[in-house]
Formats: sequence, structure tokens, C-alpha cells
Amino acid sequence: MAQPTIWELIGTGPNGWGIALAIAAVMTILIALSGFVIGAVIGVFGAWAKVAGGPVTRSIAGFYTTVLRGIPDLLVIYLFYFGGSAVVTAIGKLFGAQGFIGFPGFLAGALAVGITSGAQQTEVFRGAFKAVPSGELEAATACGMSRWLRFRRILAPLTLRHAIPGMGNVWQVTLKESALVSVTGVVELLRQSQIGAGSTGLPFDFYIISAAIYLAISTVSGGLLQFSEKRFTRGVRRG
Amino acid sequence: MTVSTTPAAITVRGLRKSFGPVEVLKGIDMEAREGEVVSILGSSGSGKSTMLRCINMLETPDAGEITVAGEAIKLAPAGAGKSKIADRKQVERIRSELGMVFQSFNLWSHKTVLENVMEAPLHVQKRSRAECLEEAEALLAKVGIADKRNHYPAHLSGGQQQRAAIARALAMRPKVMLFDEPTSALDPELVGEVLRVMRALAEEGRTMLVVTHEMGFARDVSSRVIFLHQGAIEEEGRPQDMFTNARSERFRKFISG
Amino acid sequence: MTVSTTPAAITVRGLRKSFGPVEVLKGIDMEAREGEVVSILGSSGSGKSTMLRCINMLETPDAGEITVAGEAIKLAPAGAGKSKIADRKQVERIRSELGMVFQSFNLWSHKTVLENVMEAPLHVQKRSRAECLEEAEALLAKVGIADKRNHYPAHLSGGQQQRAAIARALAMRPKVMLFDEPTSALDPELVGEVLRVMRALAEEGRTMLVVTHEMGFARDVSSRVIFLHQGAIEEEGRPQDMFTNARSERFRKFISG
Amino acid sequence: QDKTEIVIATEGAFPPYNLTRPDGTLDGYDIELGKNLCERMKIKCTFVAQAFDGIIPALNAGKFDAIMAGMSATDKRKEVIDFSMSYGSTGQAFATLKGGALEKMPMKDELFSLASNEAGARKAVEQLKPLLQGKTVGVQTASIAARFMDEYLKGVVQVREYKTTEQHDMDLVAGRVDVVMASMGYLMTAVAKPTNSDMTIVGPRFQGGFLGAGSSVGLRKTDTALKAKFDEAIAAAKADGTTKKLSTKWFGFDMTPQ
Amino acid sequence: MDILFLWETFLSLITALPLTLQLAASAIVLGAFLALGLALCRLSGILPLDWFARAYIFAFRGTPLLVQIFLIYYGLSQFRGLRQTILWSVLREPYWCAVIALMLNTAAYSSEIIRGGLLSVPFGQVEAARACGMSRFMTFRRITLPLAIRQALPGYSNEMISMVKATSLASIITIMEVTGVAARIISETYRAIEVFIVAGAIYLAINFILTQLVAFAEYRLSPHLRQPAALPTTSTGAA
Ligand SMILES: Nc1ncnc2c1ncn2[C@@H]1O[C@H](COP(=O)(O)OP(=O)(O)OP(=O)(O)O)[C@@H](O)[C@H]1O
Ligand SMILES: Nc1ncnc2c1ncn2[C@@H]1O[C@H](COP(=O)(O)OP(=O)(O)OP(=O)(O)O)[C@@H](O)[C@H]1O
Ligand SMILES: [Mg+2]
Ligand SMILES: [Mg+2]
Repeated sequence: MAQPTIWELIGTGPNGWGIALAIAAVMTILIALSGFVIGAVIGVFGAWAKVAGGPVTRSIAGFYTTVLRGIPDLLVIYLFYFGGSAVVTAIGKLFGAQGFIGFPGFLAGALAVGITSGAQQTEVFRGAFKAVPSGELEAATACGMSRWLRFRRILAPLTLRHAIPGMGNVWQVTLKESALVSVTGVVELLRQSQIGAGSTGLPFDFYIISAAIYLAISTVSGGLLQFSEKRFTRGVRRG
Repeated sequence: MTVSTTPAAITVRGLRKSFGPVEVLKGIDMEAREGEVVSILGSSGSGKSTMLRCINMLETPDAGEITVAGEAIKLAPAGAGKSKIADRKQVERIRSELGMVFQSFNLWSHKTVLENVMEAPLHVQKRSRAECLEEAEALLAKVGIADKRNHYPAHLSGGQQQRAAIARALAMRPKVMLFDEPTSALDPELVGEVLRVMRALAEEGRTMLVVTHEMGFARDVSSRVIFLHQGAIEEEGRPQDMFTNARSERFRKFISG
Repeated sequence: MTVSTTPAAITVRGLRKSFGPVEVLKGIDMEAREGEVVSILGSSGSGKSTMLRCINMLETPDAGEITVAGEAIKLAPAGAGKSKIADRKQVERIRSELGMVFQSFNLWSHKTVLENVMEAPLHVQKRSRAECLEEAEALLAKVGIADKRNHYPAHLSGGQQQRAAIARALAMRPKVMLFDEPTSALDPELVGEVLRVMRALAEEGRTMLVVTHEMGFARDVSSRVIFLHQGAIEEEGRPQDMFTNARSERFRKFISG
Repeated sequence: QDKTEIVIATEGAFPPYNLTRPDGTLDGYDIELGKNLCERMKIKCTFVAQAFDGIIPALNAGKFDAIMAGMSATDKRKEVIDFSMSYGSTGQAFATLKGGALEKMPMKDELFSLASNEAGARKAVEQLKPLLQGKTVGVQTASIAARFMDEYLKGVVQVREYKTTEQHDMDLVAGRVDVVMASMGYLMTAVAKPTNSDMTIVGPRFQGGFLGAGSSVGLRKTDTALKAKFDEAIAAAKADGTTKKLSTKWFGFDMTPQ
Repeated sequence: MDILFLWETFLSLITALPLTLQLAASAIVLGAFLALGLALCRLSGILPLDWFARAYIFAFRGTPLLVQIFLIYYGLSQFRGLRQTILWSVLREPYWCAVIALMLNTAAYSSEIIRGGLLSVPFGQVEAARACGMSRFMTFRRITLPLAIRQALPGYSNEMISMVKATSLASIITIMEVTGVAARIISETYRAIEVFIVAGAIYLAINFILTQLVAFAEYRLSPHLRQPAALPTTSTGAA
């Protein structure tokens, strides 16, 4: 049995897994991105509920973050995929996702990833919020800003300033977590590498290739994060 | 209290506020009529800042009634002898008519000086950008920091920050201005400058509550002086009366330094 | 410049500092002899704070020489017309002999007032806890905030914060004190109190550099006055000379307000 | 409920039973045989790949209708799903490193059935015990090989469980384990890999009993009609030599179950 | 649901709990030191250190932990040369490989969280420390770090929780911690949901205790953000 080289493996020739890996990488990005965005929305509301909510909303948010951060992510995905099949189908109709991916496994995965990521982002935003100087918020309050306006113009930018490193972490975690979605039959990057590794008997080549692709995705997203970190730390004085 | 026909811009009745076990305001009654300039004097920790902050509800009073331009701010009991804001929309509306200069400036650190000044007119009052810009530039020129318009607050000197804060408050063209030691970081020359600006505002009929340690200002510009001592009004009156002929022993000691 | 036999506590020669394109200090030469109280006057933005901050190297000068108690602070060129600290240990040692009161107080928000005051004596100077505690309590009593000893800075009024900052600087028993507007948030009574404390320090032979807007202090307490204008020393001299008979037009205008 | 179309799940990365070609198509013994069976049953079938972890729950959740993934019909599995008759049986074998202490394991290539010759199997194990004493054995987690270690060699060997068989091969080569046990069908291809050139199959083979009746089609318990059809088709494929032909093609020997 | 089965599962899983805790604790503690070092390298302003830390964080955050564990355990053992060295006595053991991989991974994430915390410290407070002659180390220890920890704690609790959950990946290198045992029970019984629920409950319990500890620490560390409770007031009135 002649062993293909790593270059042949990533090529598009007869032994080349290039196209399959590329499709899987796109799938990984899609799952991670939708999960992250869902998580960000949940995170904002979660943090808001924890910081400004009454006792009831606070305990709901507290319960959510404790449980969702506390249980293994795989369990969440399993519950969504097997247990919540009916719910997922209903939501799928609501979003009209059918035409796009054509497989509820994706939806289950993205939602499960989003909900776990949301619990983490809640904590990140809450921590960042606490670092905002209260005087600057008072100044906004004092000039009659409504809660929403104050949030949008003052609180959000100042919170983001402190939240971006933490969000970078959550994004990286989410990106990796997308791999767990493979139990729903979605072929993302890690699953594709396992298939390749199993089918060819070349586990190292495939793991190294997938590591490289993950790194490439991180590089691009890392660049974007650094850009936004620069943007949001305008006006900060440091020795 | 002087009887007058001018309507009251601000009325405070029985204002009480505690922080934890310490009662900081022990029942304040006062009134500022339209166009009046009221100086609030008092030693450090006597509750001057807390009083201003209660007027625009940055601190919620435990008890008492605050009326701005004839409209009483609605409070609801919150248990344990505390109150809470009953109608958030009302408070927001009222706040947008009260300009405040903070003792510690509280400029928004992520915005340049110009952006700080334009923020509220543009987004709270929704005035046109061109108009806001023009007015902001004029205000910055008036307080003498037009050349710093594109600096972030962290890169300003103390006096420049204070002037930016004053410009920011003025930019909202508020009916009532609350100044918390607006000249503390300024040199005599600038103090004179800022006091001139404030005097002009007073002449336009703007009501002002000014916490200050500038006896000169209290004496020469204000129409009434309130002296706070340990959370209560110890003495109040027209400046010419109070500075020459104070009833309170405490106040005489205070102004003699 | 007055010739004297007392050794110089602080000497500044040719001090220059720019922020970006703006030159804030344009070659400052000054000297403070031991036991001298030097008032630094100047309008807002003239570079007073920057000058103090350069003396204890919170800002690294671009050029110039700073000597504290006969010891020149070592600087190394850092390219592009900038310098950098050459010997960090030296700077740390020198700083521990310079007390500084910041214009914006900069109290440590995670420590109570008492902890703020005890921090440096205890951990930098490694004095005994009992001694530090006793001295800290005495200082807090002196500035009148002994009852706030267990409060965190966020729960203090402006004047209380400023007094805590003064106590913190004094607790190190520094040879030289750098005060950046130490009375800006204080009422006249407290200003008097604090100035008395400072005068007592001066009589103990402590050297002081005081940025101030209090003309009274400059005239009555200080042994020399420096007037900064746009980053350069416009005039300096003994207060009695300068206030009655200033050469500089600019300074006359400044003090007339 | 006569189905005319079904979806069959396979693992997709377990050659030679099933594997994925670079272009994404599935191939292997399971797939070729499966297509053949479908033709016989006159049912249109599609193959999908599904990670082994979730494959049985997903079958029961209705994500597909049958499993052909080199899966042995064990008692435990039978509690949850049904199996057709076996379509391939290779038995469990040992592999070790060339030149190692265990290379000379006796009874090479002898086959013991736990079903028909329990006593013989026990005797064979007794003979191996002194040789295996204190050795570390690698097996796949919860596989029938793991069960075998538990029933016959408990206390004699140290067992390490791996997620995939490939991983225990790597640890065998690295020297972390002394011997591995896995299905003969798998080991035949494993020792042929260039990276495993030091690996060799040794000792006797075992099959039957709890080791299962060999690879079978996994089906939902409710799909009795489908099970009957599969049984019929498999019997026919065995009878006309299709299983012999295909297993020789993929495994190098005939693994048609007796 | 079958209570007896759940109970039996629980009994088997709980035997693996000490191993899970041990793995998590060693990785978190060792990782914290490494993380602090990395964060300081990032902020040191010394270019080679900064680049080293960036590259490290990039590599370890950018690739899935699963791949890292795999490459450290199986990958390194591919090198015959390494198997001859003393290192092999450590790397031979799955346990140490798992601890090393988890530690290296958590250090990358934690260092970004710590960096975010360090950057959020108001600069004036650092200046005040410098001005009274504190050495850089003392400023860091007495002022910057305590303030940074308060800010970073919520994000860091995220990371600790992730680590507890991440120990589950150690099962791929034959370590029989809670998930390893759970996976075995699942592949014996195929009752994935039930087993996962029991395992999930165990992880949740650990993480719940962990979050409570962190929340308690956070509460204790931030009295300055709360209204003063009944402080011992020797009230003599204002000055
Ligand atoms: N970090 C900085 N970056 C850029 N510009 C700065 C920075 N710090 C100070 N400046 C500028 O340097 C000039 C001098 O500032 P400095 O704080 O020394 O003034 P000052 O004399 O203390 O004034 P004040 O009395 O208002 O405190 C100001 O114009 C200020 O805008
Ligand atoms: N958030 C708070 N929590 C607890 N105590 C507070 C808080 N804010 C203010 N205080 C206390 O209330 C008292 C009054 O404070 P306030 O800021 O109103 O004083 P002030 O009159 O403005 O003094 P200054 O002239 O020094 O600014 C002070 O003793 C202060 O310590
Ligand atoms: Mg105040
Ligand atoms: Mg200044």
C-alpha cells in the first residue's frame, strides 16, 4: 500500500481530501458562528438580567448559567438532538432553516452550542460591566438618557472594551465546541478528520491538517478581534 | 423664606437619605425659583453632592418630595424605609432638562471632548448634527478648550476636563443647571471666566444650583445662599445678609476659614 | 536666582516633554532648596501637573536632568528624541522619598481609607504594623476623617477623598512633598486646616512643591513662587515681590482673575 | 408497513468493514454487501455515515432504519435493538510486536467457539495465563474483546480501554501496551499498514457465545418485517457465495459464518 | 425512567470522581501559574517575550484540545528517539500526558482572561503606587493583581468550569474518569441519555460547588462596590 503524502491528502487528486475538508471547515465555521451569535444575544440579556434584574429574573439567569456551564456540552447536544427533536423541528420551521442546510442536526447543533456559549458570554459581559466606572454611567443618566440609549451609547462600548478578551476566549471555545456537533451526523472538521484518519489509517496526518485549518480560522478571527480591541480601547491611558 | 411670584423651578421638601447606618441628609427643605442662582455651601461631607444627586435621582431619596418645574417626581415605597423611582420615563424626561456638572467630571472615556459635548443633544434631544456641532464648537471655544476638541479625556489636564464637563452640561440647554464645584480645578483667571459664563446664563433666566467653595461667587453672583451642616440646612438667606451678618455661629466660623 | 548655602532638595535642568506633536514643557529650570515651599502657579493646561509628574518620573522627560537630594536620576536615550528610565531601582528608591498628592486623588479602590494610608509605610518602607497604624490614625484625625477610616474610597465625598490622599502621602514621611492642587475639593475652613498642616511640615524642614490655585497660600505660606505659562517659566521670585510688583504682564493678568 | 426505501447507517471510518473515499462516497464490505442485499430485497437504500457513539440511539430515534457497521450482535445490544442473522464472523485474535516476549504465543490460528466448545476455550486460556501474567492488554472500550478480558483473564492482565482500535495499535507500537485483542478481520488490515510493520497476529482465536454471532444488521425492535427480509436476503447471499466473494475481496479470507 | 439503572450508573460513575477532580485540580493550579507568566510576557513590552506568548496562545487556543491531547499522547510516542529518553517515564503515563495537555491548554485561555483583568485596572491607581516608591513587583502584587483578579474572576470561573468538563477528553487516552466510565456504560447499554444525565448531574454538582466558591470569593473581594453595611461607626460626625 503506497502511502499518500500529506500534500496529496490535502489536494484534490484521487487521494485528495481537499474538497471534503474544505466543506467540513465551512460547516465548522457556520456552526461556530451561529452558535456564537446566538450566545452573544443570550449573553447580553443574561448579563442584563443578572445585573439589573429583579430577584426572579436574577435567579432564572443564575440557574441558567450554573446549569448550562455546569453540564457537559455533549449532553446539551444530545438532549437537543434526541430529546428535543419535536421542538427543534418547530423552531426549524419558524426560522425557515430547512432550505439552507436541509438537516435539523445542524440546527440542533447550532442551538446547543449557542445556548452553552450564551451561558459563558453572560459571565463575560457581567464581569466587564463591573469594570465600567460608575461615574461615566451616572453622567449618562444625568443627561436624561433612557436605559436603552445609555446602554447603546455609553454602557455597551465601555463594556465591550473589557469584554473583548473574554469574548475572544469564548469564540475560541465555541469554535472547538462545534466539533461535538458531529454526534448529530453533521460532518464538521474534526469528524471529517476522524473519517479520513479511519479510512486511510493516517491519523497524524489528518489531525495535523485539521489543527492547521483550525489555526487558520483562528488567525482570521483573531485578527478581527484584535482590530476591535484596538477600536474599543480608544481613549485609555496606560503607562 | 422670601415670598415671590416667580414660579419655583425646583422644590425640595423633607428630603432624607441614608447610606447604610449613616443618615446623610436629615430632612432638607428648599426652593429655587426660576432664574435664581442658589449657592450651596457646607463643609466637606455635609451632604452637598448627595443633595444635588438626589435632585436628579442619581440617588433615590429615602423620603421627601422633589418637584422640578412644577412636576413632582413620583416615588414608590421600596420597603425598609427606602423609596424607588415609580415612573422611569418621567425621571428620564426631567433629567434631560437638568444639566449636571459632576464633582469628578465623569467624562466618557471612550469619546473625544467634542463627542462628549455632542452626545446628549444629538442622541437624547435628537437635534440635527450640524446644529449640535456648531453649538458644541462654540461652547468649547467659550470655555477655552477648542483646540482640545479631538482629545480623549485621559489626555487632558484637570482644568481642561472640568471645562469639558461644563461644556457638556451646557450643550443640553437645560432649564436648570446643577453644578458640583464647577471651578475646583481652575486657576483664578479661568474661575473668573467660568463665573462670567454662569452669570450670563443666570441673566438669560436659567436656574442654577451651585455647590461651591468659592466664597466670592457665593457672595457676588448668587441670589441666595444655603449653608448645609451635617445633613441639615443650618442657615439660608440672601448673600449680602449672610456674609455680613450671619446668625449661625457655625457659618461664621466656616467663612472665616 | 537667590544664592544660598542650603543644599538643593530638587533641581530641574532643561526639562522638556512632548505628548505627540505638542510640546508641553519647553525647557524648565528650577530648584527647591531644603525646607523651601515652592508654589507653582499657572493657567490650566500650562504644564504644572506634567512637571510634578516628571519629577517623580511618572512621565519620562524627553530631555533634561532631574536631581533629587543631590542624586541625578539616570536617563537613557530611547530614540526619536525620547528618553527612558535607566535604573529602575534608583527611581523606586527616590520615589519612596517623594510624597505625591494627585490632582485626581487616585486612591486604591479596593482598600479602605486606613489601608490606603498604611499601604506604603507598611509594605514599601517595611515599618512595623503597630507604628504604621498609630501614625495612620493620627494622620486621619489630623485631616478630620478618622471616622471614615473603614470606608472604601467610592463611599467618600470629594473632600474626604482628597484628605485621604493627603494623609496617604504624608504617611510615608517623605523628604519632599509634591502636591497637585491639594485643596481643590475643600471648603475654606478645611483649606485653612490643610494649609496649617502644610505650614507645620514646612517648619519641620520638609521641602514642598505645591501646584495651587489658592493665591492666599502662594502669597502667605510659600517661600518662592513659580509662574508657568505655556510650558515655560514666565516668572519666578519671592511671593512678596511677585504679588506686589510682578514684571510679567501675563502674571498680573493671571492673579487679577 | 412494507418499506420500499430505507436509510442504512454505517460508521464510515472502520476499514475494511466500511470506509469513506476522499470524494465522500462510502465503501467497504458493509456497503458492498448491503447494496447486494437491497437488490435482493427489492428495496431502494441509501447509506449515510454516522459517528459510532450515537449510532444506536439515533436508530431508535428514527434518524435511519438499519445499521451495517461491522457491528457484532451482542447480548447487551440485543436488549435495545434487534439484529438480523450474521453476515460475517472473524473471531477475536491477539496481536503483539514482532520480537516481543509474546510473539511465540502457542495455538496460532486455532479457532475456539465459546458456544460449541466452551471447555476447549477455557483450556486454551489456562495455557495462555502464565504467558500473559502481568501484561497490559489494549482493547476497545466496551467491545466484546473487553468483555472477554473481564470473563476469562480478570486479575491476570491489566486492561486498557481505547476509544478506537487504531489507538491501541499505536500504543502497542509505542510500547505502552504489550498485546491487543480485536476482531481478526480488523487485525488483518491493521498489520498490513506500513506504520504497523512491527505488529503481528499471534495465538488462538475465539468466537461465539457472548462474543456474538458476528457482524449483523442492526434494526429497530419494531421493524420485524424488515428483519425477516434481511434474514432472507443474507441467507441467500451466503448460499450463492456472495459473502465469500466479498469477504475475500475485502478481508483476504472467507468469513462467511457457519 | 428506570430509577434502579440511574442509581447503578451513579454508583459506577462516582468511583471515577476522584480521578476527575485530581486531573482538573492539577491542571488548573499548574495552568494558573503558567497563565500568569504568559499574561506578563504579553504585557512586558519585551518583544521576544510578547511574541513567544502570542505564538503560544495562538497555537493552544487555536486548535481543539482533543487534537492536543491526541498529539501529545500518541504523537510524541511516535518518535523512537523520545522513547529512549528520561522524558518517556513521564510521557509514557496517560495520566501525566492528560495533565500536561490540560495544563498547557488552560494556560493559554487563562492568560488572556488575566490580561483582560490587568488591562482594566485604572491607571491612576498604578501611578499612585509608583509614586510612593513601590517596585514594579510590589505594585503588581499589592495593587494591580488584586484589582485585576476581581475583574477577571467571572471569566476565570468560566475557564475553571471548562477545565472540569475538559477532563472528560482524557478518556481518549485510556483514562477512566467519569466520562470514560460513562462512555463504557453507554456502549454496553446504549442508554446514552440516561447515562449522560447522571454524568451531567455529577459534573453539575462539581461545577455548582465551584461557582459558589468563586461567587463567595468575588463577594469577599469587592466590598468596595457594595454599600457599606453596618460598619463599626465611631461616628463623631463630619469634620
Ligand atoms: N497623556 C497626555 N497625552 C496628551 N496630552 C496630554 C497628556 N497629559 C497632558 N496633556 C496635555 O498637556 C498639557 C499640560 O497638561 P497638565 O496636566 O500638565 O496641565 P496643568 O498645568 O496641570 O493644568 P490644570 O491646572 O488644568 O491641571 C495640556 O494641554 C494637556 O492637554
Ligand atoms: N455611596 C456612599 N456610600 C456611603 N457613604 C456615602 C456615599 N456617598 C457619600 N457618602 C457619605 O455621605 C456624606 C456626604 O457626602 P457628600 O458627597 O454629599 O458630601 P459633600 O458635601 O459633597 O462633601 P465634599 O465637599 O467633600 O464633596 C459623606 O460623609 C460621605 O462619606
Ligand atoms: Mg461633594
Ligand atoms: Mg493639573
